[in-house]
Amino acid sequence: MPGEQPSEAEQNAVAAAALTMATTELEYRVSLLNSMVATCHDRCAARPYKEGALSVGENSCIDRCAAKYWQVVAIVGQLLGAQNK
Amino acid sequence: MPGEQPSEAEQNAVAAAALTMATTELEYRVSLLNSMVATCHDRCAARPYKEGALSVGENSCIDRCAAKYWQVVAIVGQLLGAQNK
Amino acid sequence: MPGEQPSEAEQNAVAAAALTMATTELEYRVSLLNSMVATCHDRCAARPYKEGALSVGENSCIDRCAAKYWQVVAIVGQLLGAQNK
Amino acid sequence: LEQMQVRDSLKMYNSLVERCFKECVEDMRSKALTGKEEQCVAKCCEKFMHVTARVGMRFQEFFTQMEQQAAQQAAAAQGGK
Amino acid sequence: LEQMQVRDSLKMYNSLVERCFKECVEDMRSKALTGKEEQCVAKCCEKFMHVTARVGMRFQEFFTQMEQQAAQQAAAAQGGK
Amino acid sequence: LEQMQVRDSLKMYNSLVERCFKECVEDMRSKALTGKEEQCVAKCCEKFMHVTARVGMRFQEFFTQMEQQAAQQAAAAQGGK
Repeated sequence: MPGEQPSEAEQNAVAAAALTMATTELEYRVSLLNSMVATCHDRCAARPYKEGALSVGENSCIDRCAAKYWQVVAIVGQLLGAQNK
Repeated sequence: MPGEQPSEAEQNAVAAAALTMATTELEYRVSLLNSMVATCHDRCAARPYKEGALSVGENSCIDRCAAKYWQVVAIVGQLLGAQNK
Repeated sequence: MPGEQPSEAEQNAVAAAALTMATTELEYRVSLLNSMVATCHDRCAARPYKEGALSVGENSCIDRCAAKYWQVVAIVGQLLGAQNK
Repeated sequence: LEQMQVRDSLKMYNSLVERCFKECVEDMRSKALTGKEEQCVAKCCEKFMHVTARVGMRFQEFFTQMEQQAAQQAAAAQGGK
Repeated sequence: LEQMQVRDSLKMYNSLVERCFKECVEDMRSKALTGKEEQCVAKCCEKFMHVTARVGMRFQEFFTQMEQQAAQQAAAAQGGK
Repeated sequence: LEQMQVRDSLKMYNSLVERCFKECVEDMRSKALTGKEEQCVAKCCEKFMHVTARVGMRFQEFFTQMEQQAAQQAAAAQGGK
């Protein structure tokens, strides 16, 4: 019925579901970030390691690597989404 | 004593333990399936990728890969089991 | 106030926090052990596998591998710690 | 349990992205995927989904068979009593 | 949630140790790291932290942008009513 | 906690299967493991268990030593007061 207040139990259930979703979303982002870091380190860090700092070339390699990584995320996401429908 | 009913608390504990076991079993199967998929993709998917569909050769490669994977599961399981006794 | 007893709720909270910390520490050790085992197996187990037992050479390779692994743990820990301050 | 499924599919999503990036993206001299890289990623992803479906089918068969055998053995043990 | 952060950073610590060991430790004929190995590990670790910072920056930008776009689209949809 | 142990050993089981498959299974032209592959898998698995035992021993020693040092330092700090 419109205007009616949800019970406290309902509110708690909604809050718990929201927290669970937020946690899963966060875990997903952390794991995505970790794969990006590992992949772009593999691709862009010059070996043998001469210094700890990043050179200009390494920095722009990382920027391009990240940009391409997002594009792959988008393509794969589209294809997986298409299949699920 | 035979014929006696277990208390509600006991029933709940048994149900919780069964759920935990079922969850662990499921996690195990999911992770086993994931390794099989990744391994058989590595072995059987022809590179460079010419098309998204599987060829006849790729399909039978996957079937054999899966069959051999189960055999490795069995051998390793037997040896790990033997050691635990 | 000194000499005052903490309430039961406080004691429970402390116990729960300690258990959480101990679990995290244990998980960390298990995962560290697993990486050490995998890495030292990669480095030291002679291929092709001729027998299941370890040879004298393999055993001392594993001991050195473990010793070096600890040193890497220490260096990385120091650098990560320095950065966090 | 549903939560576990969501988590598993996100994990699979991430690992598929990582795999197809590694297999398909070759040069880091441009900010945008080349046409060739883009096509490779799409095929890599499709192929992987087909492999997943096929392995999943064999997987299902195997567990079904194992459970049937276990049931038969249980029945045989009961009959032998 | 805080617990999750501790766990993630320990996981990252472990994977960094594994990576730098694999990339830097070459021979197993001595019990102590050589000077060269030690330097390599230190640089590997520093470099990785710099890569993490840079990728993290791009990552943050990307999600901020995505959320802004979503907000604009929501506003446009509201305006179109 | 016991639950965690079961999970860890299943994870280790899975990773051992994957490792020995990758190291030992070479050709995909037959449905059954060849004798050579089978022997390789058995030795791979045994060897891995021995490596696990040996590394585990060194691991234990290391942590025991670290805890003793920590205890001594704590005692020394107390004594210095």
